[in-house]
Amino acid sequence: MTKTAPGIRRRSLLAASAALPLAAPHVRAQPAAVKIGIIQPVTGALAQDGEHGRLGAEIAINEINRTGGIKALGGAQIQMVFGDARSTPEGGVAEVERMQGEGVAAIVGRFASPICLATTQAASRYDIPYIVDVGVSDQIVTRGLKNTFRFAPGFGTVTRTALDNLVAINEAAGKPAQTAVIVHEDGLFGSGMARLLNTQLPERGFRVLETIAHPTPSRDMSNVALRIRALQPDLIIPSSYYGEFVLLARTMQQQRIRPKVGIYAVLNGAASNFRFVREFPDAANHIMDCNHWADPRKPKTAEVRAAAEATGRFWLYNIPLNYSCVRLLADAIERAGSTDRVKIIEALAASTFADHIMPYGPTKFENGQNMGARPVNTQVQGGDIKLIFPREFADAQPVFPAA
Amino acid sequence: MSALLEVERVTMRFGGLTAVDDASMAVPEGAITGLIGPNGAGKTTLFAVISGFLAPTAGRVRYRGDDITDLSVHVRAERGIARTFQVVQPFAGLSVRENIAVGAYLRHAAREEALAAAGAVAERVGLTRMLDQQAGALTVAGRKRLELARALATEPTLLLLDEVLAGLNPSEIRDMIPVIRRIRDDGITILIVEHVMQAVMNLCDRVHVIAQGKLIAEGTPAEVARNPRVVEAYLGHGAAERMLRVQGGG
Amino acid sequence: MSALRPYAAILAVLAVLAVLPVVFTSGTMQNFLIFTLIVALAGQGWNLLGGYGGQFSFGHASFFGTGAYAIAILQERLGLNPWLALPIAIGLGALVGAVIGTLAFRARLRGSYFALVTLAFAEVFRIVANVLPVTGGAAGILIRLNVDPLNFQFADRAAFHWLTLLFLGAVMLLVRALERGRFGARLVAVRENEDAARALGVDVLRVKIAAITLSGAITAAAGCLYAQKFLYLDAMIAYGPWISVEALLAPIIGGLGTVFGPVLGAFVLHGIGELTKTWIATLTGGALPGVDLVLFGVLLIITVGFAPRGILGLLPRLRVRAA
Amino acid sequence: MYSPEILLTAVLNGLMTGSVYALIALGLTLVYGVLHIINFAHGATLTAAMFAVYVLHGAAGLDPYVAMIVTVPGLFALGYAVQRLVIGPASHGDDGNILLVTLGLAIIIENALLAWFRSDTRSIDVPYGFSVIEVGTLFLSLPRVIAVFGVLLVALLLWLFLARSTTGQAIRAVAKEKTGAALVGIDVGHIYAVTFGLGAACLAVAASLLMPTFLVNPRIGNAFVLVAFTIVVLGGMGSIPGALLGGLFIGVVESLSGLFMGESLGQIGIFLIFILVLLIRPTGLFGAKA
Repeated sequence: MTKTAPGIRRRSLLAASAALPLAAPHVRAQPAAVKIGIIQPVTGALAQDGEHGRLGAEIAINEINRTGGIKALGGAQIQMVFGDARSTPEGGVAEVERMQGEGVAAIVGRFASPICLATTQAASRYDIPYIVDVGVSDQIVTRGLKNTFRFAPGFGTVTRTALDNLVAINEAAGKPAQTAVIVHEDGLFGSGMARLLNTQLPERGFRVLETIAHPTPSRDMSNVALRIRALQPDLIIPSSYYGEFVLLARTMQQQRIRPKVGIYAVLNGAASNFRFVREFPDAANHIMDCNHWADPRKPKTAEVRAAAEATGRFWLYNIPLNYSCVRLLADAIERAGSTDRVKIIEALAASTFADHIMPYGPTKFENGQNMGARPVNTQVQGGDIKLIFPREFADAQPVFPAA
Repeated sequence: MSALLEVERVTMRFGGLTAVDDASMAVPEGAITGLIGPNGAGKTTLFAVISGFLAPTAGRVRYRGDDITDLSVHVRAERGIARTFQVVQPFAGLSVRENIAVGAYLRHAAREEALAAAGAVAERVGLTRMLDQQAGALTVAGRKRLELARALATEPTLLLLDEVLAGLNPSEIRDMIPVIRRIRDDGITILIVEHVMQAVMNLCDRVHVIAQGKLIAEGTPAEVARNPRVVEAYLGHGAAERMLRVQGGG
Repeated sequence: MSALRPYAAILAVLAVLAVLPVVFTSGTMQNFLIFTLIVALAGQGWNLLGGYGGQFSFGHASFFGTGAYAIAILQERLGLNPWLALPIAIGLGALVGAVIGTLAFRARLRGSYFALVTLAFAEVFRIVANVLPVTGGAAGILIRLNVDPLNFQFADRAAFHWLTLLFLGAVMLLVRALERGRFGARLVAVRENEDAARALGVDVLRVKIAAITLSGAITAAAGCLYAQKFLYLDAMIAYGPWISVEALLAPIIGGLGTVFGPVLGAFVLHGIGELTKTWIATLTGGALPGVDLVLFGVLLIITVGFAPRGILGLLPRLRVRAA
Repeated sequence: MYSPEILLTAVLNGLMTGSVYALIALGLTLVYGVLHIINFAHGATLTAAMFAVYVLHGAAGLDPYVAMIVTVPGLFALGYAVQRLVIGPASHGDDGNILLVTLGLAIIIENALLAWFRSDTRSIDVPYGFSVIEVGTLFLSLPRVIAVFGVLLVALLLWLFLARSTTGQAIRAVAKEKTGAALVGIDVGHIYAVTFGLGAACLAVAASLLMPTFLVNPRIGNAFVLVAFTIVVLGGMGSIPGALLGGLFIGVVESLSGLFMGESLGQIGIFLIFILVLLIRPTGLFGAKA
């Protein structure tokens, strides 16, 4: 690897630097646009996330271009090169190749599924800086790929925080919850989460009555509901994608099954999703989630949310996350003062960017992971999604027990 | 003449229907033996048992004295028993030469040898000119010859022919008969199931008659043709008497 | 020289395919070529059983996935060098083929029943691979990036192209040799008429099991190459229906039961597929998922209905050369 | 391990799911019984029917049950046309060809839906979607109880149609003896297409019965198609009572194995049953021998 990589780099950089002046010979007054690759899943099970991720990136790019572009490059505009993070490795790799062909300076992408591991590896062959908005697998930053950065908190961090927060909320309410049933989808995300929960819940004094796996997509949640009914847990901790969780919530509502204390989700596909809240307000009410969420106190948040909702879309966490990622990248390009990929990677690694809209504090990357990143707790309350914990960000009080 | 093939008390039942009932017969080496009978008499079933496509409900089949009842079809072919099909079964997608070669490969593993053998067999049955045609494009008569050629290519000791003349017109039958005779003359024992009577009379050294699942007569073609039970089986009840009366009267 | 003549056309096609990465140097194009060659190789495996043997499998993913998972697991979990893991993985593919073949053919499953049972086997593999820890379960298995020819990873894509082509070429030559020998003749006889073949001394069961075993090995090799090229597997990729469909489409569209069919089919399908996707993307300004597959489905029906010999059958001159 | 009440609920759930499976299998087995073909596009056709219900609900505000007025004739016509214009001409009556042609149709339908609707999972929300009927301490989902009766009604109508109507008699004649039927003047091509249309119409009903409680995405048919094949093989290819019994059986098996083994691994049970039945007793468990 060490022998061959520099060769590739030199060749690809030559190609990139040769292509840029050629691309814009007539606009001498204007500096060449900086191309940024945005890879999101806009087809497949995660298309909803992907579309909203793209929207977030677009809002950021528009804002940067409106306010003078990349100043260090003479006000260069940012140009988006969009790619679909397809559901096959060869599809993902093909998008990276296309991005390489287009000469992008960096890629911001959703880590849609473990398949993207192949995508980031492909990007690393060209030293393309790759900022991952979220990524459920911690493998993504443990492979020693220098080009890969994850802005959002990792899987382990989210789970740990979720449980710490749960303990705090539970204690504040006088410890009504002692037992839990874990419901998870049997893919990478749900299974990994269930494993972590199973080791960490007992450490924090909760008894796991049972762990119930289900496939995605699921056709029927009756059995899951029945088992929950038999077990009568205080808490249900679901880790499922949108469709299955909605089905479960509605089936439970139908079978009049309610956990004694509430539903406490971790990184759930639906619990922090306004679509669910709007479409099924009864089933959704009082469901808690520990998830990515924008910092409601930052003035910029409302601005971005307004811009997003003006397009007729729901306010999903993907929007602020990707908005922030693109802003982070633009900041790194400013500081690198160049579209040289290696310089951008160095700038990202040293980045202390604070002007994002997540509740994180300034960025600080260690082995590609943003160490300040953390999730927060939300709860559906009266048709809205409120931030309930930690207290310093909260805009509402938790309803706990929810029953 | 010793018997190359012996059928010992073979019975074949399908559910409640007895297609072959306690049939015994022998096929002497070096001769052409006929198995005849009216439609539905059970000759096709008996033929299937002999060739190994059906396992009999009871009874044994011996070949060169060995019990072969439980041997599968392809093992019988290796032992030297070949058969043709009444409804011709060419490998339609292959040329005539390749069709015959499939049989020839049984004794010749190498391509060149098998193809050469196929050519030689084709000559024996008069298919030389069609060697490179697609088998699917042959006429009915051509296909019948191809059936024969493929079976011959396995270099059998015993050749089982299933209505190899059925469906041919009289002139085609006239052309085919010497071909079959020549095969016998080359030392291959033949058992032929047939209902074209003219052919049986011409070809066979001995004939067995089956009716309603039972073997009812055996002898030279001339003997069998005179047997009242045979006449009756073919022409219906009372036919033999009427025939005798006519003969007596004339 | 004359002994080489039946192979000359194959060598010529291989030579053309070998030049491609020199002509087309873009990464996208080279990846496309490699992917297409892998599909063609999987198609060769399917074609041996389905094209020559007439046994239509809807579950070649069983072999593809076994090859892919085996090489990945041996390399990542047991630390075996991938070059050593390769023959083992191919062997396992053959074994899976032999087992499925023995079960299905002993039970005399033919036609639709055989197709369905192979599909069901592939689904069972997929579900099991999705929960077993050794396959990484739903997380899949990642082959670490470590560019070194000794590690089956090449800095230059052309090298991988040629390696894949080497496999494809070897299989094409093998298939041609089989086609011209006893096994090929018997296999085709079984396809055309089992009873007649049996009567001619062909052990039909053995021929079919041999064919599915070899078919499994070839398709497993395609799986190995896929795993090494894209370095990531999960149950849906390895055992999913997509590869079962790809493996049967290429030979059927190209020309069933011919050496060149799977190669031609793979290139035509994926060539048209890519062009359509690009065309739709420029037309509508966005990708339209699945349009290439809609086209594949249409081509499949047209081929089955009106060109049973595939594209090769429509090119009379080539057919004579290939015969 | 579970209380009898929960087991009973699981069995009832299984029977309710199984009844819809039975209906899907009914269409498949009917086509097999008459045309002797395995329609691989059955699952994709169901998906198309479900999307039709989804669109009619979303665009025209039609209740899923009311939508049958449109979808049942629509799918009948579609099935009729597809058999007449595509499967018949393209397959030349060859078993392998039919399988490939219907596979091609499945690929086309599934991916056309993917191109149109993208791969999002969708569901529709009807006011009674989560209504229940209380039976003692059990809460039975109203739409699923309706589904059971719907399936029984369709089975009864189908039986009456086959037994009493002229067309039904012609269908039975063709199923028994194609050549003979043709000789007495039955238009076999027409009867084939009618049967295929009936098979598709069964799917339209199934789609309407499913949608109030179910979700749809372009690949959802795959989940059903192997289940339906399993039922048809289990019940005996071409046997209508076999399909009904097999559907209920598979529904209960799935429900109980889901309860005990978990939903993920529970699926494997169906495939194993399928493989075993094919390997050991291809004539089916309940089916009369051919």
